[in-house]
Amino acid sequence: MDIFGRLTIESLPFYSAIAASGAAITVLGALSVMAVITYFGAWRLVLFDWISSLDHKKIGIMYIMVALVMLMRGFIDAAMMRSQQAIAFNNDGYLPPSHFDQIFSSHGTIMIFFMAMPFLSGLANLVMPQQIGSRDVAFPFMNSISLWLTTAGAGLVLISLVIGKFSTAGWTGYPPYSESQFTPGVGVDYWLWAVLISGIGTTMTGINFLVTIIKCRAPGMTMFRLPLFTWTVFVTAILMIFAFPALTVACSMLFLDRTFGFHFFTNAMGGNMMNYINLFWLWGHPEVYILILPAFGVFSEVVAVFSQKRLFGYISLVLATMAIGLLSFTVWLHHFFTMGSSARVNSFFGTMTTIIAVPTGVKVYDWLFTIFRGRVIFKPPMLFTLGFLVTFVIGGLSGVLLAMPPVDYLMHNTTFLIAHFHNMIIPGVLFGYLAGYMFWFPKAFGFKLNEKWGTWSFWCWIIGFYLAFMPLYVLGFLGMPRRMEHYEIAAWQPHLIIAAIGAFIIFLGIVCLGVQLWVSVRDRNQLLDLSGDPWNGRSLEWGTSSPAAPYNFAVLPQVQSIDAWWDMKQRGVAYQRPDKYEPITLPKNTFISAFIGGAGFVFGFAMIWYMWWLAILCLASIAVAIIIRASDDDSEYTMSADEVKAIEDARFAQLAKAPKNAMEDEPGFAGQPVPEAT
Amino acid sequence: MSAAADTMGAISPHDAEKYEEKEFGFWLYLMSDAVIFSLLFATYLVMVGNTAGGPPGKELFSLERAAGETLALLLSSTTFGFAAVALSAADRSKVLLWLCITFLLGGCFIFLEYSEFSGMIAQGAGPDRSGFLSGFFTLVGTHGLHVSVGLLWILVMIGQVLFKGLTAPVASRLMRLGLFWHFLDIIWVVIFSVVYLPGLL
Amino acid sequence: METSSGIPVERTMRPYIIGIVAALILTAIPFALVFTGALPRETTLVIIAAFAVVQILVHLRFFLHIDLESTPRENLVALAFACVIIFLMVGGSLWIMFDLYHRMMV
Amino acid sequence: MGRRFGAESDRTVLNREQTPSTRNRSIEPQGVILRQTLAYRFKGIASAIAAGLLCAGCGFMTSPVMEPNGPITLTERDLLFKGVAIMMIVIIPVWVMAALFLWRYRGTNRSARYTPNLAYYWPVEILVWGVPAAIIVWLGIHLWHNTYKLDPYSAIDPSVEPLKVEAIAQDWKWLFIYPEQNVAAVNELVLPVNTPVSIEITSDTVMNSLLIPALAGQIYAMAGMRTELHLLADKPGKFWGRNAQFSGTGFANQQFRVIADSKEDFDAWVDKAKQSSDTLDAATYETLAKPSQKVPVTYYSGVEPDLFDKIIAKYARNDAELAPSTAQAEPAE
Repeated sequence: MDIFGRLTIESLPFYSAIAASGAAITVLGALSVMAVITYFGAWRLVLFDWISSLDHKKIGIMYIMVALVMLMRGFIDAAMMRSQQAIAFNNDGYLPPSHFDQIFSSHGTIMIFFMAMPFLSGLANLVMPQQIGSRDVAFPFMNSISLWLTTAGAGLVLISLVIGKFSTAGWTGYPPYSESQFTPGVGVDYWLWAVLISGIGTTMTGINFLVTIIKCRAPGMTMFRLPLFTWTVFVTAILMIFAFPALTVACSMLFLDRTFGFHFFTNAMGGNMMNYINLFWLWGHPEVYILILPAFGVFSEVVAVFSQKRLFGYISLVLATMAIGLLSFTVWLHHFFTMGSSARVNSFFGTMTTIIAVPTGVKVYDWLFTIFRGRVIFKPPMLFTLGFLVTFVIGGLSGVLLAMPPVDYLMHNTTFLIAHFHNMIIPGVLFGYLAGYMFWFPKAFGFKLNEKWGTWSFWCWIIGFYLAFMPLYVLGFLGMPRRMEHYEIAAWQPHLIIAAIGAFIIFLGIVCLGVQLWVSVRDRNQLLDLSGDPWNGRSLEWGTSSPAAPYNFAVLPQVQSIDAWWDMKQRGVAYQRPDKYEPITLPKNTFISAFIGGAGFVFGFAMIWYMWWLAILCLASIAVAIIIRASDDDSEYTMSADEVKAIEDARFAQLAKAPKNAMEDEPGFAGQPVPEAT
Repeated sequence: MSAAADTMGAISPHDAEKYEEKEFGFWLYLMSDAVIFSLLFATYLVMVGNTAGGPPGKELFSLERAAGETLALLLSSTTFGFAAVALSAADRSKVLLWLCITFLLGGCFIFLEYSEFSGMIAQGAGPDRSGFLSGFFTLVGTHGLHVSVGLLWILVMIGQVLFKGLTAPVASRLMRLGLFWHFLDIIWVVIFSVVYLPGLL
Repeated sequence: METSSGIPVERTMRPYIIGIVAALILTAIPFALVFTGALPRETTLVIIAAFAVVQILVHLRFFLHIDLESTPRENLVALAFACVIIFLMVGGSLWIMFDLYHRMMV
Repeated sequence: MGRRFGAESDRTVLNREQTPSTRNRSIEPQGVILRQTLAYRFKGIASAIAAGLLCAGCGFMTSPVMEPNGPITLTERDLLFKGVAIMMIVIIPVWVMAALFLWRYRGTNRSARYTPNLAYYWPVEILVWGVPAAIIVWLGIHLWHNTYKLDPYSAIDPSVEPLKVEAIAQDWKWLFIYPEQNVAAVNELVLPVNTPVSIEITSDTVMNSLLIPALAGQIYAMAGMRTELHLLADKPGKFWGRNAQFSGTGFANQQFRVIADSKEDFDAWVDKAKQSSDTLDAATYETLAKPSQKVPVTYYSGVEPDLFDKIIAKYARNDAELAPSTAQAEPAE
């Protein structure tokens, strides 16, 4: 058997200028990152402090770095599609169909699997353990494996730019088109293995978060004193555990079809393509709730802190989140009303879909009533939340319309549907994560992000969104389908030109984000968060230092009410120092998890290119690594009491220099909680 | 405290909590695996009629071999139970004995399944012959794969018990292996009740 | 597996003996029905299904030691939720797929 | 912003009801700037939406969905408008409340009431759960009723014998067979006005979706399966239909012409098709089925009998489907 399988020199992207430049950018990007690390002589730091770290905070930060890199890559795909469609009236534009199809497939796959999923895993990793008063997640080693498997999946998508092509079957990969009969190349295999490998990582993340929230809460932190963000991560973890197996089953069957000639979804020989669509969306709908729920959690935290009020209707919000947790498994057929199900089946799933809109409606009103009688401070996280509140309801409207089968018959697969789910994902998911990014950035790095550029970024994002996607709603009425690289109907072009302008403004929004990061790192000494509580926060994560100590809390906090940190400030027990520190056991750093991730990447690459010997070698090495780790019983070290004391002393010295309250300079500031005992 | 606790030394509350978390985490993994198998069953039921001119289940399955496989897996589940009994009695040699017997029974199950698969493929009724056969091979094959991983895990545990003795981490891993092994036997009950018996009616 | 403290609590032979005997009986009867073909097809299928469910409960009770008192509460909740989700997924999938079969393949 | 605002003692105690503190006066210049930014902010959002919708208006009227040629799309469009109207009950209050609360309760407006611990008020809970639930019940009734009425499989007018058309999706073109008239056409669908049409659809390649926005909603075309679509053109006109489900490199070109005209013109068209020299027998069908794009409209005078069923039988799943003739002998379910 050829040692390189089906990998040949033709797999390199020299067939077109655009493909070659895409490959060049990817390779240069990777090399420049390595050059920067070498320039700063930071290889020891990167390898021994970050890549081998099992600290949930560092893993969270690395997840968000993956997400932001992939956001840029995914946006380049979007910009290419918008510009192609803007000029493609009666001409073929600058992208041939074979390339355009790769771009819309990689855009969808990257944005869902390698931008949104890592972003929410990163935020949850960074914040949730601190919010529940825990020292770490339940399974730090598995947490690191999840990170590196997700990174391996992202790596496969990026490598597909340089070696071979990516899938042209869309981010859903519907058969029979994605079968080897119609797409014989490596494209769909790249998509399959990127999704399968990162899917395994996500299932493990779900198990990790669920066990952490149930088993590792601080004393007194009952389930109904959890901050809302932790509740949404709790339900998201449940959805991850029970939904991702459906994706694993669907993709594994498609892999068996393509590679070993099975007949699950083929046209002939007894295949049933409809079963793939059923299995895919069995995962697909819970997946979109996995994406949106953590964003709802961020909005709940941000709205309460920047309205300087308790969150309104906490119980309603928790019940609504749990209701979505269950109902999200009962609606998946609304993704294929048009396949031909009977009226009884279509109307059942249509009705269930309208029912699931109720909890989300309740949440929007609860956030509005949190603003009611508050003192609103318009910081960038709050701006993103307000932009979300105003814009998301349009997406909710189009969602409920599409929930009605007869309307879906008309609007399915058109740009109306594209506008609907982008209306859910950009103002909903992405604004939520950007708000979380700017809200918890000080907690991760110790200094705040520049607010002027944050505000500019928000305005570019929201105006860009409206200009880019409102025309698409209109195009849906004009009957324009999705995934069209050229068209002959003149009435469509004006709207597509506006959409391209909107995409450019969104590009400016991304530039503002980059400038904001650059400016903030440059002026970090003016933006320092010395107290660990830069926003006069309410939940427990604001009780740790910024950046938080490896063990988060030297002494586990005794929680007595909801909004635990606000309550501790109110009771005057906020920054108390214990008389004696205890030694703390923490997980040791290890390279095994990074090795498993790397081996997963090479295994995926080998399976794609049918290098069977390499695939078997990788599997064996992963098995050996797991057995070695499973037999190693002393994977923890104990930080001595005086080491803890040294870290805490430094923290309290920094605290002494901090202003009474970081928000007191704000014009809208409504005062700090002061002990009632006076 | 049972005799087992003494040989493992005092369990600190931190460690006890950790093993509880590990067991609950493994239980959640089993739930997600149950979802995978349930969807494989649903796919099998959808595909069972799609023989595409190829041989249906009736011609391919053999009741005797299915009975043999069921017996092997059922007995191995029981012998693993006896290993757990020996573990709680902290009797190392008995634990090793029963683990080996469980391994042999599991191996016998895998051998029977391997011969069944190779027989069918030799007959030209491989997974690439029809949708029904793809569904059958994937469902029963995935279960077979899980049993093989379980056998490898048993070997690793035999090694750990030999070299480390019945320490708390080893005992905790044995407990999780027990969960996994019994779970696989439950899946096999559903497999013969959905695939073999209705197929041979 | 009541390992609330990480140490295996008492394990006796009794539950395993009861379990194996019950399981053997609950397996032998359906196999015999299929072997002899004594009963009509439909009743045999119903019996196979019923015995399978009973045997699963036997396995859960005697081999996995799942019972309402000693098993940690979250294990039970997770198991119940998994059953609901599997019912929704498998039941929904079969309903959809056979409805589609009658709509377009017959 | 280095200047400190208000003396230390000024700090009001939060948990007691907020008295209008002296802070307000000392930051007056700041308040003005803030009011301007707020005004600017709302102008920004308003201008973006207006720009989006304004230019939308010009293309709006010629859209097949807004100006349908058939009762099916008309009913589906009206259901959409009904849905929008119903949902406005929930959505307009969100915009109004958002604007109102942001303006009234902005941090610098000290005259507004400030109740930091307001976290539960049962009338709001009832309203917030009840009103959406009521709307959903109302929407659910509409949905249920219309889904049964607009089921693509249900005949528009059972008393009238519909015109039978068989649509076959191929790699990047559509083939329409008129079994009763024994003619076929590629990339052109001609329909008599005011006559119910029953289209049976299958695919000879990947999954496609037959969408004619002006006449009816879409339905998938899948190999080895037969789906149905019932529609009716109540006004003569020329419009387009296409495949809406991505099917490969030629997907963008998979558009066909739809002509609805009077009964006489339809018969004239059938006669014109009958004069065509080629007939659609198995061989010509095989060459036609090969991947091709932008295929010009071609007519076929004769069509091989049961060609549609033979195409489906190519992808038979089990013995029942293998021999189509025996399949028809079975009583239709």
